Amino acid sequence: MIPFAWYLLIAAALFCIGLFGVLTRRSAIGILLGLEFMLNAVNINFLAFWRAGTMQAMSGAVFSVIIFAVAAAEVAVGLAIIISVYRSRRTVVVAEISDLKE
Amino acid sequence: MMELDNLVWLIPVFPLIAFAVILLFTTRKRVLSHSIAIGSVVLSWLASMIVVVSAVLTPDFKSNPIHLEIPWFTTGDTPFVIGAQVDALGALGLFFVSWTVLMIFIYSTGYHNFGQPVGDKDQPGLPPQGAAYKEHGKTLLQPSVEPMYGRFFGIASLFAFAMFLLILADNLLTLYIGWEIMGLCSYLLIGFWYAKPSARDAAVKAFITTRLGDVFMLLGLAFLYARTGSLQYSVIFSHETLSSLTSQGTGIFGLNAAALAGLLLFIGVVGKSAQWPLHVWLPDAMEGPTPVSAMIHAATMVSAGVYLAIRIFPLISSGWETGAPLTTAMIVVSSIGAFTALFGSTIALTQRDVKRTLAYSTISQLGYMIAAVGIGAPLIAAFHLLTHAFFKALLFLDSGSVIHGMEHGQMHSGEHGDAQDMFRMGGLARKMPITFFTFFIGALALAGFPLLTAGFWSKDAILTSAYAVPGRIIFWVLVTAAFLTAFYSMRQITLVFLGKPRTDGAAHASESVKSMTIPLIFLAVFAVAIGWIGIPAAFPLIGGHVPDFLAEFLGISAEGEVHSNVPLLASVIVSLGGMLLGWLTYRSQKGTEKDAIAVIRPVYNFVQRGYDFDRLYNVLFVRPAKWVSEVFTAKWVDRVLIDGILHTVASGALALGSLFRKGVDVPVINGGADLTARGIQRSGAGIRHVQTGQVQQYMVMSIFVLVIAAALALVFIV
Amino acid sequence: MPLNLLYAVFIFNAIVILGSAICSVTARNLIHAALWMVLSFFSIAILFVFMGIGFFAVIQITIYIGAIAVLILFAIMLTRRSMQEQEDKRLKNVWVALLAVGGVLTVLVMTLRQIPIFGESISTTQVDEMVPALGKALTEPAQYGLLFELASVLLLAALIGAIYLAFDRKKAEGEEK
Amino acid sequence: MNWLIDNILLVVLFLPTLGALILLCLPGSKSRLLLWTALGISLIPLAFTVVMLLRFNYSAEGYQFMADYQWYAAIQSSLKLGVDGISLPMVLLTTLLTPLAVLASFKISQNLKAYLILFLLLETGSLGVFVSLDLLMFFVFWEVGLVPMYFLINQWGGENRNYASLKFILFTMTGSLGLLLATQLIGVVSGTYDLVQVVAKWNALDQPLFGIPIATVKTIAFWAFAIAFAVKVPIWPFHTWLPDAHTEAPTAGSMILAGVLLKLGAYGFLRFVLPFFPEQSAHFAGALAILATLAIVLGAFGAYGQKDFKRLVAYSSINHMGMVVLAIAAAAAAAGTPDAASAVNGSVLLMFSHGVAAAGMFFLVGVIYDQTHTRDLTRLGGFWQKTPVYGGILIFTSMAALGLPGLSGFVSEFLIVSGSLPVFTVLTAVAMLGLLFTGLYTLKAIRDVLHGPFNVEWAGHLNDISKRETAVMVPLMLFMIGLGIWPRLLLDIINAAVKHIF
Repeated sequence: MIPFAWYLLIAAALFCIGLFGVLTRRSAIGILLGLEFMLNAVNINFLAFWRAGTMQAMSGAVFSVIIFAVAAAEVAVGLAIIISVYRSRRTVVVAEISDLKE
Repeated sequence: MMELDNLVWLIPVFPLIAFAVILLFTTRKRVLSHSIAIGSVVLSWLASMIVVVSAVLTPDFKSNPIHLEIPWFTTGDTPFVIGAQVDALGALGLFFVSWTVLMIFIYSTGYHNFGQPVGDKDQPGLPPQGAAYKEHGKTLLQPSVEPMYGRFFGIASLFAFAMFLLILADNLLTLYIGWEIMGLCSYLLIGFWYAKPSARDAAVKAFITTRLGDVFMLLGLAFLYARTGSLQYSVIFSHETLSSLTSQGTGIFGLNAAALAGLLLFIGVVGKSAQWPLHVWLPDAMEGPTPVSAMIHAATMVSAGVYLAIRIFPLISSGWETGAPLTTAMIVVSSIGAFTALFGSTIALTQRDVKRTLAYSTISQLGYMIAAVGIGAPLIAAFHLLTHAFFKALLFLDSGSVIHGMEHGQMHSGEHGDAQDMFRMGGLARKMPITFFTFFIGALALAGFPLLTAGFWSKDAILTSAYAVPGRIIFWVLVTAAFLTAFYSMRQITLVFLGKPRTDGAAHASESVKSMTIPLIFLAVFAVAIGWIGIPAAFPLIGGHVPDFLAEFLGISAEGEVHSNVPLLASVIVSLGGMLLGWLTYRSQKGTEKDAIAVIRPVYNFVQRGYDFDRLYNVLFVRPAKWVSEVFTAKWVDRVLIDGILHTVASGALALGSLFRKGVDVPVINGGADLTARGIQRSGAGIRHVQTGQVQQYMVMSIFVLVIAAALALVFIV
Repeated sequence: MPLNLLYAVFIFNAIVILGSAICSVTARNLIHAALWMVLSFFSIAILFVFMGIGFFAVIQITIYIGAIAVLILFAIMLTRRSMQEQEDKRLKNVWVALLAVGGVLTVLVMTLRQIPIFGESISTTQVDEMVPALGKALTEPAQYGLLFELASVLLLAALIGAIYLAFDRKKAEGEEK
Repeated sequence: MNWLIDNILLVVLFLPTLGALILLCLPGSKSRLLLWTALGISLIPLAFTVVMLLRFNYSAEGYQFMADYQWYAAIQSSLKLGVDGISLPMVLLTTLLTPLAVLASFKISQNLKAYLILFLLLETGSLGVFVSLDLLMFFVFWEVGLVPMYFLINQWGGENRNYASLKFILFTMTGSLGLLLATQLIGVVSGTYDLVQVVAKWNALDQPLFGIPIATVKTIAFWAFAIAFAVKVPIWPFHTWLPDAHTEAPTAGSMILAGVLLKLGAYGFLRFVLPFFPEQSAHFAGALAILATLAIVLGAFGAYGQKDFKRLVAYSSINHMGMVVLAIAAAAAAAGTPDAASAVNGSVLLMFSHGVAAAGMFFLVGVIYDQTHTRDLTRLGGFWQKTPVYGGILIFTSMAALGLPGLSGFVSEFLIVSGSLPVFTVLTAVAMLGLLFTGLYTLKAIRDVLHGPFNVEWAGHLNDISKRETAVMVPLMLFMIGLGIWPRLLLDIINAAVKHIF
């Protein structure tokens, strides 16, 4: 038997750590990492509440599954955007260097 | 007693009038200024003496103190009454304050070089540099008169007013008024030579450190007023009020209401009387002119703290009976006092500056008194307060005389150097005999030289009381401190007056003028004689043959007190032993650098810097306070957070406005490819803007708002 | 398992979760950050085991560690050089952020304390029998079928979008050159 | 003579407007004539205020010198005037500071006529707020006071005046929006705008309004009032307009702004919020007290963090007005107890003494600024050598602002602390931190301006305070010391009202 409160506190702390990452990171990937932590914290909460109840209503578990899916989608799109931005930015950087040479 | 009543309230009024007259009209006229100031103090002194003498002659004075009152204001239906009161303790205070203040005022005329020419380069805000004169074709310097001579006497008069007000108050609020005005005066006087950055900073430090205590004190006053509806001594120290306060809990450290109020007020005492941990301002306060040091350190300001501590003893000791174990509040008070006594004396041991030694010595001696209050002997603390006021005022004025003599010698010999460094003196006994003689008496009293000096009797009384406290830790701490005190007293005498002059300045030093030496002689008499009024009846051999006048007057019950010989022996041994050791250590001091007790150099330096409390407080309080103010509040909260939200809203509104304008005024049809391209460019610029971290800043702000809103909702709605 | 030992393991696990999360958000090197994140996610999976829902522990490991973390790692490594150039060594607004986050945490904890079942406990017994029920709930039109479909559409869209973003840009650049 | 006594408030209220009309007819080029006329006219209301003080009946309940003039009968609004112990000190403050502000403006050269007219209109606006006993008239005067101040900042201000004046007017207007709506609501529901009748009728309401429970309606109206006044006071976090407005405003404008306009908000709390919404005030007093404490503490921190002399003084106003609001919150939470009486007495007295001290401080900042054209504390220093009289006055005024016992601020601070302590123990204790920092920033200002080595940059540019400037300070200083030594001068009047209201 684990106190219910512990799960909630862990989730709250994890959420805040993730938030801290989102607020302080300079790079987009870093922010994405923080976001993942926040999502995970939410997930823990969903599952803990679901488990603490009667488990008859499935909404907690279902939402958690959906979050998994959303997280996966978000990461895929996010990374694709980041990579494409980097490509373009790298070319920009190269162009600047060549500008200087002229 | 009708005439006496009028005299009582007139006592503080004389200096107040002097203050107003001097600062408004006569600052530029030296003779008039000091005549008015000294005249007013003489009148106060006269009135005080009449009051004190008649108090002593009144047989049942203790139960019939002089008391007069008027309603000051009314809130709701509760009148607030203020008034003046002289009881036994007040008479005692009046006695030493009027004497020392008068002496200090007379001394000040000499100290500020009255009668000397005006210096050519002197300017207000700096100490006088001396006036040039020609003799045998050579240009020499002689002392020059203080440029702000009149102002000094004006502020000093205000100081005297505040101290008299404080002593005569019949309620804590009037006392607080005197207390704070004195804080202002000490600020103005420590920073008297305000153009010196060191003096300026010392003044600010003194004011702020004491204000820290005062803020708590105000809280204590408010607390007491809210609980009892009065601040008059006769009401709050009455049996009914005390017992009802004692029975009220507060939920803070398990203290009862009386003890909590007592401790809050005591924090004010800690600030004013420079007890650890708020002692840091007092050594720096040496930046002021020497009479100021004497006035602040001996006669008035720091004594005010102890005076208050004695006054509020019924609060601190609530629920305590003689012989019972100390209450929490008393333990706090006595430990701070005892610790400070030891702490201050160790630092005094290592000082080189003649005035700083005395400053730390004051801290230590005040610790004694506070400890005495804490162990349940407030009236003995009052005794020590009385004797200490005389001998410490004497010592400070003497040190001013020494410095004066040294400066004179330096001007004469053209030597430059620190005129206050004891290691640069030596052999001054022959050059300045009166100063030496009086200093010697003062130092003996400080060291507690047995039987003869006032310091012995009061210190012995404190040690006796401390010995009676179970555990005796405080007793041993105080004994150690007494030993160190005797040691540094003798160190000071030996270094300054004995041996041979170690510098040219010391060799050419000369005795000070009469206006300075005569007050010294008066004070020296008191430094010896004032102790004889409190010889306890139980003292071996002479006890009982001499009436214990003080105990009678203050109403200390002598019965039941057993005079043990252990504390007496201890105080004799540490006093004589410490002095002997001090003399042996320093009698053959050579050169101006090496200090014989600096065995372990880093430790010595560490102690000399006052255990680095200045640096510690700088890191712990000063810099965080600056950061919080300058960066956190002024910049982040106001400029970034609040104005940021405001500007975001404003630019949002502006953006919305321009969007409408573009949408309506500039028809889309006119746009064409050019506009689209520019639009894309602009949006690109927008995104780049976003990527630089603006979004994160806005997020932080919105989180703040969210948190505040949620917290408010949680507190007030749920 | 005796209760004390159980608690000890749980607390240790909790420390690992939070500690590695902190390391992850503060690490200067992004690869380290990603690796710390993997550790944290793994410990969260263990947390699910404690709750008795091993099924979700498995999902956590396969999706978060198996897919997402690996994806992030790959992304970092692909853009590694320019990434390290761009990643400033220091975090920014640390104190303000700490303040904000602290405030959020306080408010969260204050709110959580008001939940009626705050003081109760959760059994650690495994409840794998609920997996079929979950499956049913997800697919039955009367329950969450629609949501499930939406999620799948979202995933599909993400897939196509990701391919498009990564692919199209490259092609466009090629044409420009 | 009898007519004069019967209509004394009307005379006091509209004399400045009349004066503005007279000034309008004078030639704009004769600046001396304009100044002396304005000064003379503004002294008359002061004289009448003194008459009112002398004739004030300490034992009577309710308002005195009442007068009722038909204005707009169709909506049951009339120009109803009257003062009691709370508003009379404020009237005195306004009529005292306006002539001094005019006297402080003798160096204004640009468009002097318009400037003086605005000041006189400002006086009418502020007085109107204090003396009207009609909600609608109150609101009208409330807004009338805004406009002259806006133009004073905008036309005679410093470099950044557009931003500052816009911020000032936007903040206050946003606050007044809710005030207008709530005033209308109360007026329509009660069927009258008469203050005395509204209090009775509005408080007696217990039926749902427009289908909304009456408690909700009252809560919304409460917040509409509270926010309008909170912006004006200003309490945290609505305070950022104040430093900007002060920094940019001309010296005399700052004097009136700090001395009078800030008091309007606190007065509004005492006159309207507490009597109209006793339950809501008691319920939300905690929130108000928290904001007030934040204003005290952060105001003091903010002041200590400034390098600009005038900004420092501006922040000190936030700090002191926070004390006023803390006392009001305490009075709201503990209505009917001796604590509340003590707190309200303290808050009204502090409003007055802060008005005097802050006006003096702003004026002294202006004296230095006129000579050096900088307010940067790091560039000043050592001025006491050259300006001994100015130095003495500055220290005196700073000490009054700091609340040194024996000067005016102290008694009020003591009353506020002892009144709030039993109600909001922790908050009051926290507010003490602000009091400590009050000492810090005051000494910082004195230290940076007067003490230290003289900054040779100003050698030859610096003169001591002139006779005219001393004349501005002397009445203020008399009030500071008079109230410090004998607080009954005002406390008897204030308490006469407090006894009956709280």
